[in-house]
Amino acid sequence: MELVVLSSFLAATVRMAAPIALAALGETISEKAGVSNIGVEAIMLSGAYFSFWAMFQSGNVYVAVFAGILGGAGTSLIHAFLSLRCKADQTIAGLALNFLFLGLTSFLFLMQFGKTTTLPSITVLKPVALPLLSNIPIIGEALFAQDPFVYVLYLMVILLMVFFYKTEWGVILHAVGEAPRAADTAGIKVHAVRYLACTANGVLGGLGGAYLTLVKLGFFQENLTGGKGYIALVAVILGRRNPLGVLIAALVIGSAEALQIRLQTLGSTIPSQAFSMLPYVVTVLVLMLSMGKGHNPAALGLPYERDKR
Amino acid sequence: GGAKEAGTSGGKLKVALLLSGPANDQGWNAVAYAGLQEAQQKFNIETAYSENVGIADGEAAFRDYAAQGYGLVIGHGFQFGEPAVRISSQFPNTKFMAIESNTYSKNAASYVMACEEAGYLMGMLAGSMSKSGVIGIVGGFEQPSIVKVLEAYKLGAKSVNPSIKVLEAYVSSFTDVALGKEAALSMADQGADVLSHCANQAGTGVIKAAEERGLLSTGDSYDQNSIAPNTVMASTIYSVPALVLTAVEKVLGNTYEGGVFNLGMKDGVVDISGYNSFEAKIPQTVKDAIAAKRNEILGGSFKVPLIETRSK
Amino acid sequence: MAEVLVRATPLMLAALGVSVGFRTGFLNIGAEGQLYLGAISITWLGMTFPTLPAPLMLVLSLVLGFLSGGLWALIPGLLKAKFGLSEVINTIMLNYIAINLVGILVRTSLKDPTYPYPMSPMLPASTNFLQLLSPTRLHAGLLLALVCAALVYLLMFQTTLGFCMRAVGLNARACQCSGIAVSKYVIISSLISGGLSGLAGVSEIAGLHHRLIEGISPSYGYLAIIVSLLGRNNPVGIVFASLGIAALQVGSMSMQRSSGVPTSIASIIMGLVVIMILSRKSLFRCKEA
Amino acid sequence: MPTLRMSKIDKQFFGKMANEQVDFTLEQGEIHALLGENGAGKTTLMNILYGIYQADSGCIELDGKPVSIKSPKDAIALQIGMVHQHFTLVPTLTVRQNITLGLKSKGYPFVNAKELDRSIRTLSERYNLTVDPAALVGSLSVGQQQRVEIMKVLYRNARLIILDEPTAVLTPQEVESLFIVLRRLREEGHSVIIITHHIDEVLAITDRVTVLRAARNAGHVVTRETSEEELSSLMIGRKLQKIERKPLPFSFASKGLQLDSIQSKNGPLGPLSLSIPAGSIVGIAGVDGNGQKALAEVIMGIRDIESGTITLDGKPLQHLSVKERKALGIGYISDDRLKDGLVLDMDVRDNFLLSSYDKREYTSHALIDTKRVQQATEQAVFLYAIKTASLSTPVRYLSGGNQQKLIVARELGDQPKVVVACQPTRGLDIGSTEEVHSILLDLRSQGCSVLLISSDLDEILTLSDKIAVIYQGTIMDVLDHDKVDMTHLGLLMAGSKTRRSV
Ligand SMILES: Nc1ncnc2c1ncn2[C@@H]1O[C@H](COP(=O)(O)OP(=O)(O)OP(=O)(O)O)[C@@H](O)[C@H]1O
Ligand SMILES: Nc1ncnc2c1ncn2[C@@H]1O[C@H](COP(=O)(O)OP(=O)(O)OP(=O)(O)O)[C@@H](O)[C@H]1O
Ligand SMILES: [Mg+2]
Ligand SMILES: [Mg+2]
Repeated sequence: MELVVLSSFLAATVRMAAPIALAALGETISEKAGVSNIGVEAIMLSGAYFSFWAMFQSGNVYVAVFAGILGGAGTSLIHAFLSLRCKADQTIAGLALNFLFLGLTSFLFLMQFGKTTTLPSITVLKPVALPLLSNIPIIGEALFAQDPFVYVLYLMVILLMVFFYKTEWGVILHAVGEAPRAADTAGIKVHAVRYLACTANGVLGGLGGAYLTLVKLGFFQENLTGGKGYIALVAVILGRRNPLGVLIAALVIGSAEALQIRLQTLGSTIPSQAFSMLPYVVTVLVLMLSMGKGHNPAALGLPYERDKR
Repeated sequence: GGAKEAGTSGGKLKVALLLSGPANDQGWNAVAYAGLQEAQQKFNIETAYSENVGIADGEAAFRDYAAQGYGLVIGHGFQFGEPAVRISSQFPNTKFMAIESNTYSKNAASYVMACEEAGYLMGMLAGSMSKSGVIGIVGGFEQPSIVKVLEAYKLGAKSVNPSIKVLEAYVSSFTDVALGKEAALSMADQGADVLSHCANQAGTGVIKAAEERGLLSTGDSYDQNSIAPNTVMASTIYSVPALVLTAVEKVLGNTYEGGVFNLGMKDGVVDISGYNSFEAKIPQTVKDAIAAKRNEILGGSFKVPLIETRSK
Repeated sequence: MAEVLVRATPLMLAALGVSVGFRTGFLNIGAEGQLYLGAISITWLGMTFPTLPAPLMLVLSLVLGFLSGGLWALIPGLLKAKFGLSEVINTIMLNYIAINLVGILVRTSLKDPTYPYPMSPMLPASTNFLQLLSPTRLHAGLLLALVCAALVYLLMFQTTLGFCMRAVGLNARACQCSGIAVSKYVIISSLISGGLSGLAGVSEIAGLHHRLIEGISPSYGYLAIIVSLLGRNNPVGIVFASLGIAALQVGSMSMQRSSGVPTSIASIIMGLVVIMILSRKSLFRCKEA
Repeated sequence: MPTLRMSKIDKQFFGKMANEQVDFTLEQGEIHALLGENGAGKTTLMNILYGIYQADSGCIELDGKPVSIKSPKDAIALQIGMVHQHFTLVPTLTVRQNITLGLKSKGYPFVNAKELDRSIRTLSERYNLTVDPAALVGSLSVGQQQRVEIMKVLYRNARLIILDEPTAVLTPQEVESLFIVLRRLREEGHSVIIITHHIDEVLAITDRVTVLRAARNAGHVVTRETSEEELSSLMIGRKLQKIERKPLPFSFASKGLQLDSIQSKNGPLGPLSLSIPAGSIVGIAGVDGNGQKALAEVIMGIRDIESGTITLDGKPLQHLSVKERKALGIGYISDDRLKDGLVLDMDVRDNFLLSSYDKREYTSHALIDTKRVQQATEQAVFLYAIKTASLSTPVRYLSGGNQQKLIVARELGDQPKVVVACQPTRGLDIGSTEEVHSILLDLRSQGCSVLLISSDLDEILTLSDKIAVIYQGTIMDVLDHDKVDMTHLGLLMAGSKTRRSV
């Protein structure tokens, strides 16, 4: 019985962490290239809405996932255009997108589905247990009897670890975020790299959003991300922009979330807000424990202009 | 400031509704919106509404509508009581109404729904249908209008099964569906086999969780069977339409006055839905017990205790 | 129109705070939380000492509001200055914590015992700001914000303290080499930054709500970041930017009320306008260069 | 046919001409010097060639064919390589990663570190440029970073190599080995453009010289046919006076600056003792990276010490903050003006104020006295002939040399008691170098203690009363100005204590 509770707690942790981790991985790529997009929330919302819409229309998961990715990438590219082409302040651009997509997705939903008291919904993806792996006691069930998105997440972490630390592309990405001038004079197209990184951010963030509708909920609602985009930003910093670190950070936050819900159901008269703030307190504490200067890419948030000295 | 002249324009009464969330929130706000629609059809009135009106904007919204000549402005939620009263003295010809509040003035009234009456019956249903002896309910915010439902639910469940264990959680959100779902899942993990909610949007997550785990569930605010036809046994019904209709009728008949009005089952404002596809699956004895209790409430021989702060 | 000014008030105060932080390289995303702390402080003051005379109450509530918002921001400020911890994370986290803290307080120690709802009792009239243009909601908070804008301008551009803060924000290493104690100024800046947002909270309670209740800030703290950056972190720019953003919000809300367009339009317009300004500004800049 | 012809190049910034009708030709297999005062437009011209700037008008021909160079990528494709005046390295990457950045080597996109290291080593052996491919660039001394920059260019097979003030940061030995590299390159048929402010270097290595002055061509000579005098008058329009360091006829009462068994905190210094009497210049000679910068930072209080004492006129300093030390009258010129010395996005006036922001003359009741600051800055800009569009121009837009002059003006302008000068003339043209030198000598005659850290041995030998040789964080020996034996000095710098003849 105890083990079942532990296993289900772990599984809940992974479920809570998955969308955050996906979006945070995307943001990691973008920030490594020097583009800081605090509009992750907008990317996720867009991914969530478009994947839901496509699923509702087509009934095909692949189409839906693709639509979510497109939605996320499109959103991220608006940000990329503003910050790279227009040299706009990346923070404002991100915040503006958050406002825009909060309104836009809700507006589109309203136009598409009208005001109904019946909830337009789709069937959610079912968990798929991986043979052998899912039989490992305790963690097997929690980690390897999940939905396909979670496996995509694991795969992404591995791929990104290789990408960042074993390939020339990773070096290029790092150089572009750290010293764009050095990259430029070495013949690297700084803006092209940044656009690609932003696209990747949109793709992963879109997946994170699609996870919410296609796996978790099966429907769309206004502001359905409810701040997860900001939490993803936190996971990026907490994980020190290392894919594995980011995953672990997301899991820590996810576990605090899973824990606070469980603590509440134990029943006590402490106001529920005391539990609700647990994940945030945990985040601050973890950050303090994992002390040591986290290094930001030196050119993070700064537009690159070749002929500016 | 603005036009003090208010009431009817071109003979038509204009009614405005302020919602604290989106109008399609599958709960609290959705039913109010539906009520407005119904009133419009029935009385040939002009209507308007504002979504997502926060605490910071309530007063401005009331003022705006009153200044535009609306005869009745309804704030759907306790937090609108205060601003309504404050504005009401500046627009004596406009009638103000707040739902679930407890303040009033000459032309501002508060209408309170006895939601706990339906909550009690839902508790009875859940308690009777549980095989494991554990049930769970998820609340939105920990505030009186929600707490009273959860507390009544617990009492109802205990009345049919004194040894039942009721898990409860407040997710501090009416909108975080994922959180609602996760809370329900954690209750399921602890053995709960009937999952209920009183959490608007977030509550739909609870129903989805029950559906996914093949458990039973109850709905809230309106008949939510359509969300998960094989999961939702019955729902509480808060007939805001009835409330709105009552108010509009009074305004039209010039009998609208300030005060706090408690409306419950016997006023046709609170009820429970039918059992839909569960009609056959719920034992007759359970249905009978619930119907009997409902009659007692209607007849006034049983009063569901109103508990507005959370008990252990 | 008065409503625009009412709305611009907290935006202006919080954005001034944000700008002081940004100039010093302290990326304060936590104005939202600091605002709530200011609101808590004046509520506590009013409930604990209801009999204080109004002038004293005014001074105390401003001082206390500034301090509580400031101290809330000082936590991430200290953590950044002393241990190099990311203030971005910490301020965002403290926002959520502050909002939950308000939730706890209005249910426990600051709750109105005579009233079942999660809100504080009405505060004594001595805490109230002067109403300016009755019957509009315009209150003296606006004057407070304008005075603060002038003070921030003086501070940042005319005093050595402001000079050092700006220099630290632009090149901390050069400051260290020139004998400017970097961490000291980061800490001072976080305190001032949070303090101004705290005043925004005081002003909302003293000028509008007169009691603590959840949700008094519809994302003012986040909007303040937009305002501050649109105003180029300059007090004069911020005054205008906050009026612009407030007008946009009030305008789209009253548009909804008069012509029934969905509210989502408000945030769509808000986002689009900012994006348009961003892209226009850059076109202009391209020509300049 | 010249291998490169740039003709009638115009380039303006904010309405100010940086290049005006500039012509430049380069022959295949020659080393060509580009000379000019600070701000003359040398870097601008080369940046146009490398695709960093686009000329407003004019054209570029390579081997007789007009080319359009829109970006460094285009330049690299045309086999042009450039080592920039301010390094373009990624400090958080390794030497190998910097050298091979953006190249598609075998196994691309995967990195075959061993293979790359081998080819880097081969190349570095061939040109005698020792670098450790696995070292983090940020941990290297400036001189080592310079080597990495050159390796980067060579690794990309450039046949036209631009070096923007490469010797400014090198020790004499390193300059010598760089020249060996350059001669080697010339033999192999490469063409080299070198920008430098050292006329002796120009005479030693180049074939031809192009001089710019105030954005225009000012002359074009063949090295063999010219002289130091001609070059300097082409550059600055006047003859250069040779600086003479005369012994002071008197001594000062003040004891000056004393360092006693200094040990820096987990750093490269110590134990180190050194005395810099009032009215003297003590030069630190040493191979780059032996703790010179740490020594300066320890005196300033930027770097913490583990043990030891620092005294000024007998008063201990070691517990004082940077600010308190500066208030006692210690001026500091750092060798890294961009990172340590200036706030690039602040204007000239604010940067001038940076280290004296709380001096009483500029403030009243915490308020800055804008007028006085304005006056003082104007005066300094005039006195030190700093070329800037206005006082409210961000210093980012000043040329390197003028940025340096601003720092000198700020740190030395206010009668300091002690001056810690790290590479004070790095990147300065000959005219300005001469000015800085005479300022340092003036300060000395006013009783100031000057610590001069420079990789330019000539500078040290001309200015210093005493020459301290630093090696691995300790002082090997302190030599008198007039008793220096170059061989002995060289040995000390290499860490050998064996005394030969004195
Ligand atoms: N990107 C730029 N923006 C604005 N002004 C510039 C820019 N680049 C150069 N300038 C200006 O053009 C002029 C020439 O500068 P340049 O860097 O070419 O001089 P330089 O001859 O290399 O001087 P130094 O010897 O000091 O390096 C200077 O006045 C400088 O301020
Ligand atoms: N804190 C430290 N811990 C360990 N090694 C250090 C530390 N600081 C510097 N070093 C190393 O000690 C050596 C001397 O450093 P320093 O930068 O002071 O030399 P330098 O001669 O002034 O260099 P340059 O003149 O090129 O700036 C360098 O190799 C440097 O990498
Ligand atoms: Mg130059
Ligand atoms: Mg050195």
